[in-house]
Amino acid sequence: MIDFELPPALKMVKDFAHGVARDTFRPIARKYDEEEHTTAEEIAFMGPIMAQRSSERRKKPKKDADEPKKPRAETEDRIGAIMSTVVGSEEFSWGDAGLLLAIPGNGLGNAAIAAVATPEQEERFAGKFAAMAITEPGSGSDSGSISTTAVLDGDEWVINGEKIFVTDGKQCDIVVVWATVDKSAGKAGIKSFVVEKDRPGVTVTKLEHKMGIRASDTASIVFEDVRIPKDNILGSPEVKTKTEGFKGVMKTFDNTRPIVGSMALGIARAALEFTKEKLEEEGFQFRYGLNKCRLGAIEREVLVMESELEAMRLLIWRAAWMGDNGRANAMEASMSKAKAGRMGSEITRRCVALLGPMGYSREWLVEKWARDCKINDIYEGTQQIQQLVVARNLLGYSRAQLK
Amino acid sequence: MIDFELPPALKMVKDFAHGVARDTFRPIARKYDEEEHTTAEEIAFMGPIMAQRSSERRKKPKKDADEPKKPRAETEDRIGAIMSTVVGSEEFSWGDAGLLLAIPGNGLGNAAIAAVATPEQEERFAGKFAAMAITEPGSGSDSGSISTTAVLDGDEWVINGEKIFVTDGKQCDIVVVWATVDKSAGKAGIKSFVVEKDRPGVTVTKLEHKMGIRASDTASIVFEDVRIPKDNILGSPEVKTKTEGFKGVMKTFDNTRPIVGSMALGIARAALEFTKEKLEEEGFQFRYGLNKCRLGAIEREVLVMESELEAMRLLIWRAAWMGDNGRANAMEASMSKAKAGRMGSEITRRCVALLGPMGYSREWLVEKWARDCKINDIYEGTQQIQQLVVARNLLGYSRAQLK
Amino acid sequence: MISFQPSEEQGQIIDMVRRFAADIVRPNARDCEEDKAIPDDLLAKFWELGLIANSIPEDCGGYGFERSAVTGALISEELAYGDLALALAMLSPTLFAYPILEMGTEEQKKKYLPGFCGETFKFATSALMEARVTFDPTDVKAQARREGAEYVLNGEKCLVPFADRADLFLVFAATAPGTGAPGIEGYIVEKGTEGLQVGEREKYMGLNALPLYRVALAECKVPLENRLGGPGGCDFQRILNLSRISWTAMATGVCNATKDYAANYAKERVQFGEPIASRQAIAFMLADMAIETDAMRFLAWKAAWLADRREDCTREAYLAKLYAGEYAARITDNGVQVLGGHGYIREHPVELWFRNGRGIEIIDGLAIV
Amino acid sequence: MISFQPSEEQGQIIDMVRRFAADIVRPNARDCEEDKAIPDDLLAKFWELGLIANSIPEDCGGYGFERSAVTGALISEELAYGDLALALAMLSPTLFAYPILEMGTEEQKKKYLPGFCGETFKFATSALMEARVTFDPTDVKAQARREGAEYVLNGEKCLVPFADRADLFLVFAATAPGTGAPGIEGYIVEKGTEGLQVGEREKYMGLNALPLYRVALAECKVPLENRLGGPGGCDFQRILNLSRISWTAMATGVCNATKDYAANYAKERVQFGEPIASRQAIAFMLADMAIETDAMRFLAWKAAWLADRREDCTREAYLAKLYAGEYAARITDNGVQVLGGHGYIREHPVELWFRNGRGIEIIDGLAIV
Repeated sequence: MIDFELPPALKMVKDFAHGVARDTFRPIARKYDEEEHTTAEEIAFMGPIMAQRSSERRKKPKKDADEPKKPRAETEDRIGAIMSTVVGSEEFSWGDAGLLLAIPGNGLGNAAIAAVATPEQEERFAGKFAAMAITEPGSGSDSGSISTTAVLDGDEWVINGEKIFVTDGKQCDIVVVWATVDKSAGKAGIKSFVVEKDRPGVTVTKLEHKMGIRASDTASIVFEDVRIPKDNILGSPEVKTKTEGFKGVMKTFDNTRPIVGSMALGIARAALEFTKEKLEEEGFQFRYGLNKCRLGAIEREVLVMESELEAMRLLIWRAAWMGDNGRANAMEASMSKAKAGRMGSEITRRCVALLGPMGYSREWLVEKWARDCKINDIYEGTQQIQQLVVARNLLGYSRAQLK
Repeated sequence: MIDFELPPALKMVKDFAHGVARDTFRPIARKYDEEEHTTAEEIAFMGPIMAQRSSERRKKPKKDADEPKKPRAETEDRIGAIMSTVVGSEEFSWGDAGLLLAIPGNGLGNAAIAAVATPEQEERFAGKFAAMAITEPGSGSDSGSISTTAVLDGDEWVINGEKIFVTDGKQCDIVVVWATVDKSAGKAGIKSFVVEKDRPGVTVTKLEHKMGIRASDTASIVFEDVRIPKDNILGSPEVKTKTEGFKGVMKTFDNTRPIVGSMALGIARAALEFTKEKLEEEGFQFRYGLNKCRLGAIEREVLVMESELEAMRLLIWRAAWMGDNGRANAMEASMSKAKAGRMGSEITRRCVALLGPMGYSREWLVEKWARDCKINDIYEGTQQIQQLVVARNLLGYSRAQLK
Repeated sequence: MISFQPSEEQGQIIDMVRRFAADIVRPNARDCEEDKAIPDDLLAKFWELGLIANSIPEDCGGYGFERSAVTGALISEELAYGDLALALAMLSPTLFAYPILEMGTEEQKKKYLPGFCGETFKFATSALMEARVTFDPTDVKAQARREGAEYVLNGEKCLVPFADRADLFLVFAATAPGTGAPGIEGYIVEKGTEGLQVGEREKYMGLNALPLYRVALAECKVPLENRLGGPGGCDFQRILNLSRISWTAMATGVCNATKDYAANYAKERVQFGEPIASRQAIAFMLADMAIETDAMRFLAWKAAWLADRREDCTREAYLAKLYAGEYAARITDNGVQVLGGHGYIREHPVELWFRNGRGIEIIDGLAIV
Repeated sequence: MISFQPSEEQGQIIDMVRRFAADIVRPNARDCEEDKAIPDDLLAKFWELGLIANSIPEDCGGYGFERSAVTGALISEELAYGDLALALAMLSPTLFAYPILEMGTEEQKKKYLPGFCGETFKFATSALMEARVTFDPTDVKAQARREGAEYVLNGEKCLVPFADRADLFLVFAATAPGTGAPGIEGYIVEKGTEGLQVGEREKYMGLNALPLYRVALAECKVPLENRLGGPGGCDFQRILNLSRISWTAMATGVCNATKDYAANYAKERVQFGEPIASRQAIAFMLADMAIETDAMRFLAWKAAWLADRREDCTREAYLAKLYAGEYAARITDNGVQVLGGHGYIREHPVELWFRNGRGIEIIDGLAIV
């Protein structure tokens, strides 16, 4: 039944995350924005909490994503890991999105491992901070064109290549690396591998100076004849004729895209709440229900943004709910990120302008939120990539039919 | 020198057009919207005036469009036919765009003839109301794919094919028909021909029921073995290896697109002026210079629309000024139409909403202007076609490089 | 427990209304628009679905299922997917029946609701809007004053559906101007009451199938018991909220129809050797349509869900309609754009949806869940 | 006679400034931003162009060419094409010099203008903005009261460029609050005047190369003759208009730079086997950037042209800046978007232009034509 009430367990997640965001993240947000590439010791305590969470989650029986879709009326709604994560991420990002990304054990690599690892792998990599390495200097949106290689040599894979834009690449313990086992097989040859950072041949070559989310590092990593155990591969090593392997890898995105959306949501909400607060201090009101003839210019602007925030959240929740209930949600995940990425940028920029010189000043956090939020329209697939995914699904088009 | 003053001759054009728009067009605008497919006798007097105008223009020495571009400082500014037309069209459209299109002798075909006809042809077709027939049931934006044929048989061309969306197709005397003389030559084979409506084999098969500009008819015309004199072809009959012939035909658009833009401008200006007037009657003010904190919601909306109107006009004027001064202006013509087509729709729709139930009512003309204006974002190349032209020019890309 | 899944019962209703919209509503929409009239047999076919009687208690002659704003939103969307004007016409009896059902006194329910459970379409309506530029539904100029055992109504209303045929009118008027929503009450005016003057049929940009009238109230007297909710009055803000939810849901239907139609057209229309849907400019326009349509739907659901819980949803219903008004205008504009010249011709429904879509931001009332 | 063609002389100035922006401004922009400082030799190189002395009459030591707002807009755009912060820094002496030139008394001109015709960069500035959410330049809170032979200034200013090094300040204050533009006058305050307190350097989202300071005025006394324009005062609205024209022109430069950079990148960046510029989503974004940038430029020209004719251009300058603020934010956002992840990194200038672009809507003053 259509319902928008957070169940008690999720309320707890939300309250906990909000508390951390308010009491821990916000007070140090500016500091780590100014001191890029410094590890925030203040949030180290979150590592064990995150580890315990995911270990608890592991103990619960897992629903097989491939089980046949049940007819509508029979489906029992369940609230799972994705909904819990989007609710938490919104709150954490309300505090500081850069710090959220820097929470030990909360990397995108962890999400990838959680999504496709075997129980043995899950156990082995439990408690590790896992980054995700996909992008290469020559391949951005075109993940299928990567050139990092993995060659099986006896009982070990040998990894060679260069990855850029690795979020938490400096801070992490392990890296989930996308590499091809058979360049001639195209996308079908792409697999993901868990590489421990301390293996010989792994070098962090560069830390990016970024516009925002500066509390989290973004690294370039070179892999030079890095040898890892054979069973560090995630999923099957077999290269299938079609692109199933790659699709499996891409499937991670169906879960991470609503999460990125929720980060945009959390940042935009922070900006809008703060802006309203400051404007209310100046005597402005925000009234619901009036014809626009009777509204002030900025009152109306704020109301429109509130409606957009609600829209963002509902699209994100829908995608998360589908994912948790084992429904194919590639399209809906992209819809939520397309909307949230774009509107997050828009809302934060408008908030900067609404607060005038103070909005532009680094005395307040609004200008930072505008910088932080922009990344959500870019990483994990740009706005344009999300639109492609949505349009292809909508039209029933293949990649060849809609490039 | 950068200058925005209308020279006296253009002020006269403007004042004349505005007078006709106010005194003749506006009072009958609703009538011919309701009575679609009725010829507006009230504007018949405009025919001879238009004919005289273009005959006067013919007498003036023509500047050759192909003469080499002079260096910047040497160029002498001239105000020519295009600027005069865009200034006039804005005013006429302020009165009623449908009636403007229905002015005898003011068809797009007339513009095409004026652009490329020989002096002999100009003389022969002087005073005729010329429509333009390009689109076919299977070809909209893709003008290069038309299938109407022209075959030379002795001293005559034989035309066969079906054209749709012929503006003024019912009311006109002659039709400028795009047809191919050599299907295998692709675009290079496309030429335009002047077909007199009373030739045997010309049949108006259908009049469209349209959303707006209902004072002007839009017809389907079938050409069945229609024979016309050999010298009714516009331009050279030779099929060149490249697409020069087609480019010549397309060049007409460089002149007509700013004109379509000016029609959107005139309609949008009518809507905005009317809306301001009505809101002022209700006690609303529109003040220039205040921070948005101090503005009302609809006050700000109106100011933003005013800035857009100014932007539309300046882009149109620039394209017209370039055309009159013999500069290549395909990109700028498309820029002006892309902007005006889109913003015209946007402004008129907002005006409807600003006036509440009265804006939506057929008692006032605002709802009609919103219907009328939309066509300007579609005909003479849709928004998307304009964007393609702009982007290709900007990037230096061919049609193959940017589809 | 968060869920985006309609209940089994709602699923059945959706399926039924969807079929009805596809088989009956859509095929007749253009003719009704051009004829500026809806044949009675269409209304009768809708009546056979029993959707309104469903929500009316058994002791008032109905089937006694619980009325739900969420279910109402689902029905509104599916009907409007067929056609907005017909959806408004078919649901118009609820303009009178639902406020009575929710807020009427026992006497009012007993007296009026059985009329909505009969075999034939019941013409009943409400009058909220007024023909002025700055009209705001919480600031109506129509006034009601008490005079002895009667209320005396004065004012001018517009956009009153079926005023020519309605037996019952629910007229909204203020006891004093400028008191906002709390000062506005509903008054039941029966056909033929002195001072109730049905004026000319109105002409709008769209919605021409729906007969909309001006209605004047000139010293129109009704007994005290004709005030909606009796001495306690009604919760006008809630009526407005329920109306905004319905409008948002209907906007969703219009937008969804536009998206589907434009997407199918774009896949079939070949230009430059390929379907236009294979061009990013067109494909991304369609993607945006899908995104905004879904968002609009969920905003309606969220507000409706709050309304069903009897929580205040003034903010949510207002924001939903704000969103719907803006995006419905954009989406129906893009529907025409995708079809190009063909979209501008009255042959394709996008032309009609463009005109209908522009009413959504402007109009309040005219529908209720 | 309508023309979009700069004069021959303007063409030469454009060429010169364009070369300067390409050779000197752009290559140093990122370093200045990161170092939060502009080396004096850059300012010196700008000074050698003689652009400011050009406009100053010969009897005040300048070259005596006519000052024109149109020419000023052309210069503003070309410099900002190089970098906005450096453009603002280099042109900052005009914040003081141009109002004196236009509205100063003969004594003020004779006293102050020769200082702008020397061999070295003249540090002079103006103080208009104030650090509040609702700041409006026609509603400044800083006040001036007359006390005998002096004006006494009180208030707090922000965004004062080079306040640390400026010899001369033009401070805008109201004689009474709430009197709008007509009640605001400019006061010349020399460095070292008692009560003129240069506060902390400010930190903003962008424009970090430009040293911006808080400046407080605490019972700061200046002689009567230090009021801009003397007893008649100044035309503050015109100063504001000239500032808005300059901002719009500078926004045009930033947008044009973004468009060019993004277009070149898009042609070189290959994804899925083709340059991303060959995709409509990217190509059309670039087309829109070009359209809006050109529109912005012409809005600046139109207002400047009116200003040069001494016609009231309050409306045109306001609308131009309104347009520039909105579209500069959108275009610089899209500049980052075209570059994707690379646009988010401080290596590419679009990252900087994104941050600078967000100041345009907010800031008034800080530049003048």
